[in-house]
Amino acid sequence: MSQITLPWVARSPEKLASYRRSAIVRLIGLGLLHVALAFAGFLWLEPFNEAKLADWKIVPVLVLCVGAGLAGLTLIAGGLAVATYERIGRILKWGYNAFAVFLGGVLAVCLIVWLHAFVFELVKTSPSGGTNTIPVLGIPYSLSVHDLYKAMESTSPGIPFDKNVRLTIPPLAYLLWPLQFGLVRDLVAMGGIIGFVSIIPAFGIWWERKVAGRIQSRMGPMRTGGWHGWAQSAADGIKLVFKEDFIPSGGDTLLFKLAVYIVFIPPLLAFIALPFAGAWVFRDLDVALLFILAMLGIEVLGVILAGWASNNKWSVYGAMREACQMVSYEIPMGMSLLIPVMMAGSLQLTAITDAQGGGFWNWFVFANPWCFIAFFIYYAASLASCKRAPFDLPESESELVAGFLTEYSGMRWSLFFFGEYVAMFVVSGLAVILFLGGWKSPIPEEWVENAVVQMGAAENMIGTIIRGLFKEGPILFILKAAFLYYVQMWIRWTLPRIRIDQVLYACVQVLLPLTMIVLLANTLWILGVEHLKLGWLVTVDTGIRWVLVAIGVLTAMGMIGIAMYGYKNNRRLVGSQAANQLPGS
Amino acid sequence: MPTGLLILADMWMPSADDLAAIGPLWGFVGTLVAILVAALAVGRNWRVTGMLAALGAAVTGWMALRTVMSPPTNWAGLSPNNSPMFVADQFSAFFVLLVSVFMLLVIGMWWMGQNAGLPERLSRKGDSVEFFILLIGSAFGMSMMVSTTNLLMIVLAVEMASLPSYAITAFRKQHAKAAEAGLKYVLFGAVTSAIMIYGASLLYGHYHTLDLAEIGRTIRIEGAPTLLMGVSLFAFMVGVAFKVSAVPFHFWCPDVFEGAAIEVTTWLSVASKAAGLGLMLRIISVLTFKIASPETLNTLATAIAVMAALTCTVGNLSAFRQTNMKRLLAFSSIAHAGYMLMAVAIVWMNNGSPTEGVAHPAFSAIVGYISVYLVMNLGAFLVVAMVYWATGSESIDAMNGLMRRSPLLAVMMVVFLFSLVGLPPMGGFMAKLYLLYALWDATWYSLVIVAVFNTLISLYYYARVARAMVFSDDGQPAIRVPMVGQALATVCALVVLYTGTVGAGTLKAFSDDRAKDLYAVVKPGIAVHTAAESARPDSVNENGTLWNGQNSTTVPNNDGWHIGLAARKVDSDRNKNGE
Amino acid sequence: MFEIGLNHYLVLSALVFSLGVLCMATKRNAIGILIGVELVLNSANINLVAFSKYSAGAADGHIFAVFVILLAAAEAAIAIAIFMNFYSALRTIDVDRGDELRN
Amino acid sequence: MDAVAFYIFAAVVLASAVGVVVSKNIVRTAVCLLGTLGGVACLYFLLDANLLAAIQLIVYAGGTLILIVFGVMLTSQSPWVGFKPTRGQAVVATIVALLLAVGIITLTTTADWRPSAEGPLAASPKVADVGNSLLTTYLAPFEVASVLLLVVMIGAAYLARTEK
Amino acid sequence: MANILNWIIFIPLIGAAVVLIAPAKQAKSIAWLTTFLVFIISCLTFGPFLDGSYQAGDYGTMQFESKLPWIQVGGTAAADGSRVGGFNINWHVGLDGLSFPLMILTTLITWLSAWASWNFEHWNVNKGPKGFFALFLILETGVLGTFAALDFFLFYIFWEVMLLPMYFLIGVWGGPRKEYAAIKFFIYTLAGSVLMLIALLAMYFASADAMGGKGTFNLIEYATIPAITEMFNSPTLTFLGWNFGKAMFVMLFIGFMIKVPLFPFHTWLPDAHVEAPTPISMILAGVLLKLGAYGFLRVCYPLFPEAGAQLAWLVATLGVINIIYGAFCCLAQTDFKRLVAYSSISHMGYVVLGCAIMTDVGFQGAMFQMLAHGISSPMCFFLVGVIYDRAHHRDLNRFGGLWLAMPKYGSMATLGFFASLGLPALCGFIGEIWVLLGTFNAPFAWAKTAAVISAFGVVLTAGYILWMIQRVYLGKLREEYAHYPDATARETAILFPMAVLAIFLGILPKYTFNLMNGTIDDMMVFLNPIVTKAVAASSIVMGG
Repeated sequence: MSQITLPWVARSPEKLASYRRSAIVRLIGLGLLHVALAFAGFLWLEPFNEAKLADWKIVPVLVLCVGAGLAGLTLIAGGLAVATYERIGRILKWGYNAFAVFLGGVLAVCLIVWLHAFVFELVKTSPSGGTNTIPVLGIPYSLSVHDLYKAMESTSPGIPFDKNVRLTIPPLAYLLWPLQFGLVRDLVAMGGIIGFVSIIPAFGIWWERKVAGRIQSRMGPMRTGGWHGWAQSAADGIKLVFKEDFIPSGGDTLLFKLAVYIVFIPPLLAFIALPFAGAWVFRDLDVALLFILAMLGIEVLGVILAGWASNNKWSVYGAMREACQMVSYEIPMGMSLLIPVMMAGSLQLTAITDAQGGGFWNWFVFANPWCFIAFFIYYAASLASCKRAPFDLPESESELVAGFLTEYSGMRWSLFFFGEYVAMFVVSGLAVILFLGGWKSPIPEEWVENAVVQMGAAENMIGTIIRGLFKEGPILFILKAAFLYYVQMWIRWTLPRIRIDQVLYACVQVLLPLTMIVLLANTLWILGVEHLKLGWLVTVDTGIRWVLVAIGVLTAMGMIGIAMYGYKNNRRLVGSQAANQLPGS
Repeated sequence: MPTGLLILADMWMPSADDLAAIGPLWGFVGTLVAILVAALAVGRNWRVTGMLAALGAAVTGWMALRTVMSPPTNWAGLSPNNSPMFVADQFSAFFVLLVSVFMLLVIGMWWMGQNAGLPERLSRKGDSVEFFILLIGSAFGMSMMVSTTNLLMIVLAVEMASLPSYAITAFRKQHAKAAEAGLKYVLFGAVTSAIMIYGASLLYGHYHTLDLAEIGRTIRIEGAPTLLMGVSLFAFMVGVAFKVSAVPFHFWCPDVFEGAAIEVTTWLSVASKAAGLGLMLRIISVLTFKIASPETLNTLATAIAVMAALTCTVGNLSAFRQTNMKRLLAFSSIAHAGYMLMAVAIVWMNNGSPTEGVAHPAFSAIVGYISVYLVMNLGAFLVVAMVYWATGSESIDAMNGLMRRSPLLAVMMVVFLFSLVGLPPMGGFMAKLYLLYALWDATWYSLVIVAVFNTLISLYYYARVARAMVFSDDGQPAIRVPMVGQALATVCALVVLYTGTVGAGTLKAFSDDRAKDLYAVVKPGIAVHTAAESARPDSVNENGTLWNGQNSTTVPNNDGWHIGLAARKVDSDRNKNGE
Repeated sequence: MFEIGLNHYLVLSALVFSLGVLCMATKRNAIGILIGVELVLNSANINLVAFSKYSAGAADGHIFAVFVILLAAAEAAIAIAIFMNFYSALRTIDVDRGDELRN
Repeated sequence: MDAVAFYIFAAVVLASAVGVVVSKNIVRTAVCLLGTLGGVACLYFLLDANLLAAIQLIVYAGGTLILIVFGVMLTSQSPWVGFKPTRGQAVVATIVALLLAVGIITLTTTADWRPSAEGPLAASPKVADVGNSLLTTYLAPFEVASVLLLVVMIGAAYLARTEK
Repeated sequence: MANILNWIIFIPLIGAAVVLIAPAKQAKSIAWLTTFLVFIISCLTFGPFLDGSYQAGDYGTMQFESKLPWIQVGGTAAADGSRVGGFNINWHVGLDGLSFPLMILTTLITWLSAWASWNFEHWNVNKGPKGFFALFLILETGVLGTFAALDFFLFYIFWEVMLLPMYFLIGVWGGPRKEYAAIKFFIYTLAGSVLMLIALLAMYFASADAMGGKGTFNLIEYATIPAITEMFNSPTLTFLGWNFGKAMFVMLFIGFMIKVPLFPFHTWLPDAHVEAPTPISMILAGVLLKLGAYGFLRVCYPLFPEAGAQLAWLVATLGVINIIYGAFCCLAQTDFKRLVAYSSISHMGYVVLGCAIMTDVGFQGAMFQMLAHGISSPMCFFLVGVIYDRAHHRDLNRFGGLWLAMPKYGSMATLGFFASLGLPALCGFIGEIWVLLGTFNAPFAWAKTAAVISAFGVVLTAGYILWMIQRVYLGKLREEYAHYPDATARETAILFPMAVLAIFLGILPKYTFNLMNGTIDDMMVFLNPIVTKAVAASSIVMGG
């Protein structure tokens, strides 16, 4: 951390120390002030008093008690962090084994699952009170704070929540009350999505560098931050924010600026329709698949504009290549996605996932040979549409400097990467949902349910966690997506880049006919198996499915085996030996 | 595993009879596929492609001819609901026949052009695959234009006819004029089709259906369409007016005709207009059938009549200054479209009470006119083409002294030109006479006078061509013309002369026979579905009282084309359950 | 005002239509005209969908709109190809410069 | 809520449509068109036409528009592909367009559109309805459209191919 | 086609085909043979006309009538095979007193002009004779068909068929301004026929109304079936706001008067004559101009007598203007051929005047004048052609004393021009005097005035003809013309029949009148009462 130099940080350690001291004092002081304010609010408004719950108190309670309290606590925590950041770094360093951090993350997500489920179930099932209106705005609402409190007290059915624990914190009612408005719920969900989406590229870039390092027998980022360069992305981010924003003359300035957003916003918007789990979706669109494809498609425009507006030959070439490539690959991509759609009979991603429950042998990728092929076609096409290697022509450094990115720098440049990494996650997630059972567990759900019941944890939080981990839920989804994300990196650092004519040849002359054949064959196959019920075909179908499942299992086992071998013999690898000689390792 | 496909498998499917009913259209699609497959199988062989296309056109024409020659049948369907997508009757079969016969002739012309070896010919021989795909595609679109009453299908058909036409216009890639022609064509086409679609959207808003017959029924019940609906209807017709190059949507026509290769120009000059007129007639006949008070749509009829008069006059007057033969013939074709549009206007007027079994005079006039126009225009273009292939020039000066250089061509050209003027004893006169007769019958004397005086002024520029060929000889060398071309031109000229003299009655009888069927598609009396299960009538339309079936074998109060479709109730019920 | 109905959409569509017409009328660039056409097509589509929801109440409008989008794409493909031809022939796509065919 | 959304999206549509008309650079025109297309797609969502919205985005914004931008870039030597209607033309065109707008608005808003008996929302079709219609009632246009696309594809490919 | 009349009409067409097939050298002989054959065959039809057996006392009695269904479609079939609500167009030809003399004239003049074109090579070397003679023969078919047609539609078709051959004959083989002349001729004539076309449709529809949907184009039925005549002459029926009969009469009249040609529309004629080659001028003057007047007699007056009577003043005025104006124009000419052309205009004025008064004398005079002019004017044109062949110019002022150089030719010329002048005992005199007498005695108030003014035309005619003869044939022989050979045998042979006829018609007009009187009398049966009524009505108006 000490390597970071911020512009306003004085060169001398003395000044740095004085800045730090004054920051600590101000933060903690301000925090205490807020806490005091919150306390005064508590005293005045008496939100704990069950009998004195009132709708009119909502805003003051939220602002004074909850808002001020949380702000105060945050400020104080910030002050403490500034005071003890070296110690925190040491603590993080202590967690040499990533597993602990990972487990903590998983537990946190499980908790979020639980909270999420609780709140939304509550709002959904709460009894409707009288029709009230918010005084000034005149917006009608049905649930008063008191109703909410009563509902929470009696604990709504269907929520995995220990009945014996009485809710004695009435402010929670104030806190939850706004959630009855769709807009508020949307805003909260959007906050969640934006938070998640911002984590993806930060994590992804770091991970990519690590993967690249490992594959190329080096360590990857090791310096910034303590443990394996965990702060590298943050440091890069800060660096990029403060880098000079260079805009080429002669280009179209407005479009130069706009292009970034056209590249970066659509992948974000894809999360509107991308479900993380059954209820974990911002809008469960009935055309979710198409919507996501559309969002991935619009990105091209931004790239073209970026190239155009840069007023640079390399940029235009890169943009043109990109456009050709992405537009062409959209076709095999879309067509291969039709196969799971055909299997499930819906464009709704939740419905498609629901059709794949009950064990990994029910995943569409194993459903029949055509689906199996379609999965790989999709995956290849999605690589191209994310302009990942081996299809990273648009930014091939050796020919085009950096393609359409050549003239970009600083924050704009980073936003392109932001968009790219988000898109990578989106296509991986789509693959998971359509082919790999989405958020469904590889093992049948009854098994998990039975196990939970036998453990006697059916009604408590342990059960919730077990279900979230092994039955279904966003964690499974994110894990699967992360695996495919990882495979993308793996491919990138393994395969060489191909030429543009080869790219287009591969699409138009190989993938496209193949997809068509697969589409047709799959149609006939399903027709034969499901509709006409041809005996021989059903037999063949069952046989092939087991073969495919076996292939899947063997692949998974092989990968795990290789990983274990590598982990065990990491010291024997050349890379590690090289790494040991690096400074700071 | 509940799969989507299972639901599909249980869905309604068109029956084999349904598919057979639109046979000629399959002819075109089949040819398209055959050419593609042949291109894959034997490579880019222009002879194979040309033969296949000719074969396809012939087969299509034969299928259409079978319908034309069979006793009047009427079929409308290819949809499980009461919204037929295709209509197959004498009317459509006639136009399909027209298009396919013309295509056959144009293929002959193309063949000669390929052999002519001119450097600026249509395309390299290897590109014939693309050329024919586009040509047949536009033919398919044109056939569809006359085979449907559904707004969506009409829009699709117009586009299907237009888009390949744009492409074949710009087909000569090395040719700047062709590119410019294509540009203008596509721009005008796009603008008019957009306006057409906007009009269609408003029509849909008011009538809640895309089926023109249904709209016609509503108009019959509700009476006059409102101003907005009139405007929408007119906006919808704009796209069609573009196809027939009616003023003021004609600006593309001369440029496109000049820029496109001569085979393409020939093709567009007749086929596109024929299809446009067919569509216009179809729309009008379906919308105005048995309207209680014919005056309700008079404003629109007047608009069309004014458009027709303008088209005619502008076309003829603009032709005066032209020095390029193709351009001259383009304006001539605009003028001829104007004559035919006049008859369209009176179809609109004369909707009061179509008599059973008697040909509609206006429609009969159009059929006669367009049949003759096809032959004489092809002939004229053929001669221009042969001169072009021999000299490389399309200007009127290239015709100088043709009487000496190639007497046969010159004589044929004179026949075609004066047939285009409308002089007896050429077929053009008979066609025009029947047209004037129809106009008179509808008591639109002003149109008669406009038509007649246009004939007079058109004489001048046609005579100019004749003058160039016969009077002004600037000593250009004699030209060699292919035997096939001479034969084709002679045949065309003989047909023109035949229809103008001995065969005039035959022409009229032929037109009348075709014209009997104009209202068949909206008349339940003779509407019979070809499907075998059509005997189970169980969907009785509430508006059935509008037409008391004259034919005792059909069920009264039964609304025409729904007879056969209702039999599929089971299917559509299952369909509903499947949702 | 806060109750959105058919008329709101119709007004919007009419405005877009007029802007499309204006665009077609004022642009001298062939692609500009094509873009004007796209505006008009979009206004038609707004109409269709709004009618489908508020007055007609069937899938017809949606289907029509789907086909309109398709046609727009097809038209644009052909048009752009022709423009490129024109450009390679004349080095411009200014429609006023295409006056070789004027008489 | 819907009203607010409508006004926002309508404003986006109109603003970008105005941008399409007034912008002098053809590339910017195309980008403004993206705004219109996106706004219209959002309106489709408001109108419960999800499928259409998705198609609008995927085909129109993701396909047609890119084609147009492609065309713009391939047909311009200089980065400024400008246009200059004379002031008079522009004024006349604007007046005509204004009259057109006023006319259409007057006509459409005063017209009787005969709302369907079931009420507005009851009948808005779902994706499955649209899909079913496409394969039953509108099977014919569907197939015709496929032929159309085939032909157009061949034609466009031929025209765009460079002469060897 | 068993009918002799059909053969007469179509033999030239067959001849045209033979000309096209045969070698170019034989073209002129074939044409000569064909036209001669037609002339001979047409002479065979004299039979009923000579003995007067064609006069049945009923207008519309036809000889050599031939009627075949042609376009009988549309509508529903009636018991007799005609169509109700559709088209009833027949191949219907026949001869009566109006058409027969003109047909004989046609075959004769055509034959003579075919012969006259034997020196084809002489006046245009480069352009093949095949086309010329083929067009020539097609032209003859057109003219004969028009004279013979009894179906108005057929009449119209043949009328138009004449157009194209004439256009090309003038345009290809004409003089320096041939193209201008040809297109002018074409457009004028087509403008007339366009009006005729409108009238044709209108009459068809009116007849259909009168006959309960069974329309007809039959010119005889138009004039004789009471239902149709009532409809045609009904005072209430209107066409575009005008009285139907009047409107039709005017339209048809304009159509025909362009061909005659009458005053405002006469300008094509001098141009056409000047530019056309000699034989074509002969046909044009001798035959084609008669078609217009024949149209008056065949179509206008029998069909719309009331309108004719009401508009008689107008027609007569035009006729008088033609006579005087044409004559004055002649006085101003220096071009020999132009002079003859204007003299044709002047002479045709008598025909129109004769028609206008609608009396038997007037009609007879008009018919006779047509025949007389049909003989004298081709003769004049040929005479001009003969000298033009030698001199290659036609400037009257540059000639002189040709009689001395070419005595045979000079005599013939004097005879021809005197016939044209209207010298008593030659054909022109009878026609003119008949018309003038008829006009003088006509029941109209203005008739005497018209007759007196027209009589001045005779004086003027004498003036310009004599002046011309003096300038060209008399006086001192100029050096350059001294060596000119006299008329050749062929030229003499061509001039001889015309000279004989000119004398024959002048001396024994009775035989000629006999050919036509019967039909004209039949026509007068229904024309006279109408004229009387119209005159009475107009005199009441005038009196009041």
